[in-house]
Amino acid sequence: MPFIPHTETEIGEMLAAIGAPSIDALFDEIPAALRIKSLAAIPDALSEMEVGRLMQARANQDGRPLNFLGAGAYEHHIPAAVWAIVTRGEFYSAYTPYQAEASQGTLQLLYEYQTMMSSLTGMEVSNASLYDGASALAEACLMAVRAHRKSKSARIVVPSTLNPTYLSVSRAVVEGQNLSFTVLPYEAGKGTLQFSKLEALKGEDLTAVVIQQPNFFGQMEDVDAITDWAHANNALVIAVVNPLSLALFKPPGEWGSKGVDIVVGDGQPLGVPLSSGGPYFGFMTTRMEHVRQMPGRIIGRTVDLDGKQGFTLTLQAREQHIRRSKATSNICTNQGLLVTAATIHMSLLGAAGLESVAATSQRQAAKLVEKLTRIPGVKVVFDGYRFHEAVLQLPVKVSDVLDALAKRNIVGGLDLSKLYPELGNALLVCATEMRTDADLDAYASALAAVLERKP
Amino acid sequence: MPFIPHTETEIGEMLAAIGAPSIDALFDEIPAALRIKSLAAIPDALSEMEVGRLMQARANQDGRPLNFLGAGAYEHHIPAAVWAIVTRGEFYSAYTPYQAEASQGTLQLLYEYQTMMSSLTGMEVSNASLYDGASALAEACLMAVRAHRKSKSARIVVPSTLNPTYLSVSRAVVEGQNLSFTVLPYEAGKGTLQFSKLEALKGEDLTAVVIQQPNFFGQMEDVDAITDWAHANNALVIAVVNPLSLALFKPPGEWGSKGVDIVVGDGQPLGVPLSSGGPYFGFMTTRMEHVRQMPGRIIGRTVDLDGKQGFTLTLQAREQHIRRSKATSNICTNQGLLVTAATIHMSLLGAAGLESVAATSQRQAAKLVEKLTRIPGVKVVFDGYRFHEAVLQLPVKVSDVLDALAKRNIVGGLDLSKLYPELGNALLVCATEMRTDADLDAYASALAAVLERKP
Amino acid sequence: MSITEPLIFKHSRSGRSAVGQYPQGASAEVPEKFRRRKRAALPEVSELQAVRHFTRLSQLNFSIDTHFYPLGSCTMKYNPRACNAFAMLPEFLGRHPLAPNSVSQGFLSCLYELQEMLKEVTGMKGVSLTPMAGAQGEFAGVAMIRAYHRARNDLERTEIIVPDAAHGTNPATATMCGCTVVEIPSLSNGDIDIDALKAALGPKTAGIMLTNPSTLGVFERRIQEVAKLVHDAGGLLYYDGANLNAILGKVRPGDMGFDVIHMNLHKTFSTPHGGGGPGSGAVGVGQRLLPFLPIPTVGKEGDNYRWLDEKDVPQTIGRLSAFMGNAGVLLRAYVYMRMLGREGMHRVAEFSALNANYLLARLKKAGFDAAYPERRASHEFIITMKRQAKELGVNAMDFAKRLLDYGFHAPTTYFPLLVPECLLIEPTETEAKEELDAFVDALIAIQAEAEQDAAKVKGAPYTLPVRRLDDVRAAKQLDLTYGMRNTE
Amino acid sequence: MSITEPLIFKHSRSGRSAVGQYPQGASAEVPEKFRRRKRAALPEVSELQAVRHFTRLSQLNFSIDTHFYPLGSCTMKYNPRACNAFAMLPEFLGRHPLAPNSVSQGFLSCLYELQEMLKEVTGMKGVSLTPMAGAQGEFAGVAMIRAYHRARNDLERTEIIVPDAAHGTNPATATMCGCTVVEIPSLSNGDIDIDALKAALGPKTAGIMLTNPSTLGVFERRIQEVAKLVHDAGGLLYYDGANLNAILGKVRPGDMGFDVIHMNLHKTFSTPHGGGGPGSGAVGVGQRLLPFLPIPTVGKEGDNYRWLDEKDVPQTIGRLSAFMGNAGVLLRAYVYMRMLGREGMHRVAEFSALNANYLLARLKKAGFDAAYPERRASHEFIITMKRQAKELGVNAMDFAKRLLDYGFHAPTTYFPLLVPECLLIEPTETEAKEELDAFVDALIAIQAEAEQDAAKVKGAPYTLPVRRLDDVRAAKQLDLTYGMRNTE
Ligand SMILES: Cc1ncc(COP(=O)(O)O)c(C=O)c1O
Ligand SMILES: Cc1ncc(COP(=O)(O)O)c(C=O)c1O
Repeated sequence: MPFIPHTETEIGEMLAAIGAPSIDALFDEIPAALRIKSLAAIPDALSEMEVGRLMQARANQDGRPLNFLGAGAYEHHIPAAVWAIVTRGEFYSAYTPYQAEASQGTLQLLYEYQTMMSSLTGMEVSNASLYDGASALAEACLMAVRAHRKSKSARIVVPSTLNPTYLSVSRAVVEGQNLSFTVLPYEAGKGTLQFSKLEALKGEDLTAVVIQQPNFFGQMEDVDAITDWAHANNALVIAVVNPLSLALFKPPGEWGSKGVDIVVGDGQPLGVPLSSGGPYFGFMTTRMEHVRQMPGRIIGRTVDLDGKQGFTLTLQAREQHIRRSKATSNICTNQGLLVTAATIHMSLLGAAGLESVAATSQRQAAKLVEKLTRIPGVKVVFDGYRFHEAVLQLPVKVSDVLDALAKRNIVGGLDLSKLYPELGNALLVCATEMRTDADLDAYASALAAVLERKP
Repeated sequence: MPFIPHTETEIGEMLAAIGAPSIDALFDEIPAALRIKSLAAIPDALSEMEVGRLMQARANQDGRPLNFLGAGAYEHHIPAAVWAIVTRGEFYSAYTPYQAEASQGTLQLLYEYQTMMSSLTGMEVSNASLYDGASALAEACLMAVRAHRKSKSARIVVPSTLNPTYLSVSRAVVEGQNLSFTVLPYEAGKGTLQFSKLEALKGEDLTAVVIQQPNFFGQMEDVDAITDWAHANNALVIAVVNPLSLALFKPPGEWGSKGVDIVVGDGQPLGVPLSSGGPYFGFMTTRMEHVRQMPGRIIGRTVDLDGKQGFTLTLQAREQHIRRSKATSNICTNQGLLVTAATIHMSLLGAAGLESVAATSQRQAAKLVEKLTRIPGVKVVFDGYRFHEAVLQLPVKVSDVLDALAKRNIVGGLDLSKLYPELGNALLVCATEMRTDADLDAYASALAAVLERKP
Repeated sequence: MSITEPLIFKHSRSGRSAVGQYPQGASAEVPEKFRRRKRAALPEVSELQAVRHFTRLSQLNFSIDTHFYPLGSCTMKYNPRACNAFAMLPEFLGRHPLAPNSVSQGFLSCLYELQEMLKEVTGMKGVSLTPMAGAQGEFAGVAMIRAYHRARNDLERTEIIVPDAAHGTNPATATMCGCTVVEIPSLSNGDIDIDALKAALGPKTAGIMLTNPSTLGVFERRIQEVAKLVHDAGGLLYYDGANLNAILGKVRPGDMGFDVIHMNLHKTFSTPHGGGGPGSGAVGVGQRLLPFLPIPTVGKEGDNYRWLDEKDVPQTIGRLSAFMGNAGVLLRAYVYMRMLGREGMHRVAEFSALNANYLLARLKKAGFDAAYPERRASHEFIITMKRQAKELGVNAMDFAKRLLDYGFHAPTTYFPLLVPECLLIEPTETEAKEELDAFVDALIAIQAEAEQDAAKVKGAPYTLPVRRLDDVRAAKQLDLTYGMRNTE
Repeated sequence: MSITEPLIFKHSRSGRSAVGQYPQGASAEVPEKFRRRKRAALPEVSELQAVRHFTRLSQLNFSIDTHFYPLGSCTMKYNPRACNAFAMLPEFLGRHPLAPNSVSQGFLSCLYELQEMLKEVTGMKGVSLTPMAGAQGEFAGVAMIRAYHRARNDLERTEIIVPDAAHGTNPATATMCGCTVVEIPSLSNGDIDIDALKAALGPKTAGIMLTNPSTLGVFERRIQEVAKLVHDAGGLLYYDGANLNAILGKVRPGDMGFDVIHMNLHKTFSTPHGGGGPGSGAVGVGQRLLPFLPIPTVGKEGDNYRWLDEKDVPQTIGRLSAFMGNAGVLLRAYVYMRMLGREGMHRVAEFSALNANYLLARLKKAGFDAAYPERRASHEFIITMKRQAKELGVNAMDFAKRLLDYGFHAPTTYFPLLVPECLLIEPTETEAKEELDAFVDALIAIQAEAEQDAAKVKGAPYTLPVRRLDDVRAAKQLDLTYGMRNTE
């Protein structure tokens, strides 16, 4: 029996000890009428060899196309050491560190992670992860409402340059709790928040203003001005950031004159493979004053009976298993293993390494834009400083182009025509340090061919 | 500096402590004229990302053809757990267990391995590995000469059905030591040792007789008769076996009336991937009476100062680091990590699992032979009981066929025409449990097409 | 062996770095206003130092791969290595979540079949795999219940009934969904107090959240009656699938009358828990809630798989993650289910129940107090140390900590809250009898120690990297990042 | 933490098995005469039990990934994880060794380039990668020397000169090649005794085997003179490349006058040692020995790579392995060399020398006795505990064992044989200064312990899975397999 160690003899001995005539008898409290007859739709067991063959066949169907898609998930080099360590049984197969003394490895690592994330974002404290960037934003909105007692509106201002899925997820998650979102448009030609629309909200009760930097188009927002405006207007500021970009860019803790209040984002660029969308991890950092409103687990350093340093889950009174219906969130299981990856990844790259990766990504993306816009009919949509993504305008329907590129084994980017119809045939492209010049050329010539309808 | 942790400050401090003006000064005992000027032929450093891309490109060149080659290296399913554990740093990056107290993991594992190999081969003791099957046979020949004091001839009888490379390697290794090999032909149509040729040696001083079971053609030798004959004629018997096959077949320790004297072989079928030929591992087991003549490391169980059980290298007086020019062999580094894989592999499969793998391999090979011999012009060369390989005769030159099959992404087997010219267009094919019926059909139709000179 | 390891920051030296890991010579011209002024205080270490540090840290953990881990409600069973290996095939790892369907058919087919298999084992009509953990699955479930009532214009239904034995995520979820929580007690035999349930039901009832078997380790025998009562009152039934391991292949939540269920794939379907996550809280629904399933799900048309989104499920409660939940966890669960196959599903409940009931029988015989001595254990059960706490001053936590010294992870302590001094013990089906026997022996030995030398047990653990930690200090003198306090 | 683990056989129960790992229902009809009667006594365990057992066993080891491991002559430096990852790409793992060249160009190109790079760093004219460890490389080298003399019909040359400091494999290899060993002493400054060398040289001299720097940790300064003497006498020079790390990128054996060299790729080129192996003992040769290189090697014609065999190298000493040596180890070395690149090669010797000389300087300052105090350390050096053994009764082994308690692997003990009570210490270039400092602190602390309480040091280790083991009993009461003795 796969994964079942029991021998016939042992089964007999165990039933005897229980005093039950059969294994089936152990289920005699279940009403007989309810008992399953068969699970006809479940296929027969496969051996590991067979399932391996099956999975490889499935994987081969998808292949390994050359990727120019970002839009919230980015392909970066991950040192081989990272996942070699992450998948060690002691990390991989442990539960949440409830028994601190038997979990010092995970706990110390999480404390180190909290330190790194706080420093990277320029904030004071970090939790030990949330599910992903999108749901972390939802949690940040709820947290802002709790933290900003003076604001009664539960009204959150978001720019339309925020990743649209992050807004969808936030709406879905806060649905039951009477928060409202006010979406502000972007400046045509610039692709950044139309500041005048923000100004127009002056005097209204706003709980928080969300800023994504770099924004969904890859453009850089005037984060200082927005942060200061929000604080001047008694709103908290929630920053949504790509943690890798913070190696180059001013951390949210330094935006404006006093820094933002809550920082969230997706930690995926820090050592987590694209892996079809997950598992990634959401991060959240904040000021010390808000720590008790923060959702998710937090690790603290303390001492043991002998005065020796050790690490443990702390501030658990915020959490569902203690506070139940009054908890800051219902989150329990988080994304610990991905945080393990990120912590090792950040340790291996260091600040210098992250900076270099970010700078190279930006350089390759700029080259990509340059190469693609040499093709007749392909234009850059927005001016201004960009990180490693850009919006391009194509002369024809984007989805057709992407399909044609996919046939050439290229994942060409994200079709923006449904999310931002006003942009017409707009395509969001991305390049990271993983895309060589040859890759960029391959894309450019494929795109040129597709646009000329060459076979 | 990749892999170098030194900071500029530290370099300065360290040189100061040494009292050297520069790192270069540390090499001042080397005659100046000898110092390297440049290593022009070494390319610039690549980052891990770059070398990863390079290696993947090289790997892609080779692809993953469907394999029907055996001839001493066999493709079997290896449980995912095996290499996940083998590559744990504690196994992967440890040295030989010289400090027993700090190496109990490796030592206990090796003791377990010795137990398993002894039982599998039906012998009393095992060493902790030699390089590979071929060189293990060479060591076995040398060992036989040492162990068989009464024989003065240093003459080893080998059947021509022994893997020809094993014989080449043995010749190369024993070259300096005046051993001689007498090669006996096989029975035409049967592919097993021509017993009469052995009988003809009666009365001569033979040090040992080598028997490979199953032999290089995949056929089964009459091992009982050969063993008894050898013992009756005062020769030792060295068995060369595929360890997996021993799950089905009588172990060498039970061949004839008293079993063989030394067993060697390649452990590759026990959890080691084909990996282009290595690293594999050679194993050797023997009778207790010969243990002091055995080359290679041996682990023993003992007790510590508190009387607690522990494991340590033992009988080191046989080895080069103690006995120097009088050692049983010069072997030092062996194939420990592969033994680690094999030990985990054998533990996961157990005797029942190995038996099932062997039986399935045999079944698939039989099916393969059946399917291929349905093709006009393709015939089985030898009668008799076979394990999972077979010699086929083709109507045309084998190397041309193999080239054509390779273009169809099939590695079709081994061309025997150079090794055994008398067999004509002979091909050695193999199938294991990894080859599905669909795989066999794919081979059959490819071969049929190739023989019909279809494109 | 190595029993402590300094913080990674202690290994850091300015200028040290694993330079092979990043492109050399790149720099970006960042406009002054966006430029970071001071580098983040990440460690500066060599590759060896990082590898050694984190390898050593890992060794400080207990885990399934190293220890028996009978943590009740957590289903710490063997996480097959094959699941990891096949979920991490380079093609899957390299696939961008928004890649076109044409280069995603392999991945999508796995998800589709996983949906189908989960429907079959739960008796549900539709499944969405997107929730990223149990709690998010609960959220999805309760949000669907609310959406259902709202769609029927039944706007008053905002109360969620929750038994006192429920996991904390249940009430917390209800609150997150904007509901109010009505708690009902359990009877002394572990079943729900039906009278209390009846009293709680009414026109405001949106639904009830149940775990069955409950976290008390017993099966709710009157589940059909409960279902009828709730349905008759206009409410829906939510099944917290954390305990699905207990009944897999034996009885299906759909057949018990539940309208919605979440499954902790990281429990019943054996994806690893990763020291805290990731998990997956896939949800299944009956007919009534089908229109509200969170998106995306995977549909099949002919031989073609594609994402289903708001266009296909216009009444959906929406998206819960930026992409498709914890995709890699889903692949692991898929591989696991394919390896178990039909017969294997049945065996999960059978052998987890056999192990739990055996362990309970042996512990009862050894003199320990079962919380529900008259009941069958499900896949887990509770013993209470109330007597030991009172008579010897040795409480459940002391037993738990001392177990660590004996080489066993502790059971869940002090949950569920209603049983005093409780240990919730879940051996799972993948543990061998001799492991259970050794665990019983350890508890017996600790009992003897407690009787002879209570202080010894109360001082445990002794053999771990640290002795018992000061949680109060941790919460009072917050030290949450290196550098926050002047401590070294 | 887990400090012992029973034998796997203790977890075994008749009928237990990880059935998911093999095909079900297969059986073979084996003729009676070939049939196995009784199954082998392999363990019968579940997958979890196997995983847990071997994971726990692994934790009982010291290793580079967990500990500083200054084992002299063994070059225990960081084994980059990338080397493992890229050598284990599925295409390489799945490649059959005898696959046609047309589906092997990727693999062959790596080996070809590795040959070229090794030629460059050693100053040799040809390289064969086939030897599977240092000792087999030595065998290949001496066999080539013999073949060379024989080819010239110079049949008397059967003596191999070996300094007393040589590694045991050197004389053992000479014997294996049918040569006789002539040992010559070292001077008290660590250099070879040139007079003794002169006396040993003669018409029977086949060659000399040298390690330079020698295993005494010092560079043979008169190497040019030695080379001239040996060559003039008609012998050839063999370079034991175990210590190549000390000179990589600084001086080349070919330029020193050596005719043949083996390289321990598992040392200088950082492939992992795997708890005993595999290694690789690639050999390089100068012009004279080119015709004798062991096969196969890889040749390049145009853009095409192919195996070279006896047809290409008719005078070859032959094959040493069934296929192509330890191919996977070669790929690891290739990756490593590509990551180091040209500059990185130079750094290897520079920083291994810096670390060794720093450690030596600090230990001398702390009062320890260097074996060759006037000499530069190479990448390693010797301290002798002769004084401590005499004065305190605490010997080199006691220091070594006590170091384990301090969390450091011990240096090599009692080798080379000519230095009494020696510790041969090789820190390697990948260790950080603070690690070296901590090691010095530990030795100082142990020295203090030895002075105060010799018995304490002699009783070490205390904190490892076992205390000091009884080697004598191990050799006398042989217990080599479970079941051999009546012990449990
Ligand atoms: C009974 C019960 N319900 C819900 C949950 C929540 O699941 P998760 O931790 O995946 O969010 C758990 C897990 O701890 C549980 O045990
Ligand atoms: C100086 C020296 N020569 C030769 C060898 C033998 O190398 P191997 O162990 O790879 O056979 C070693 C390794 O132990 C060594 O240190």
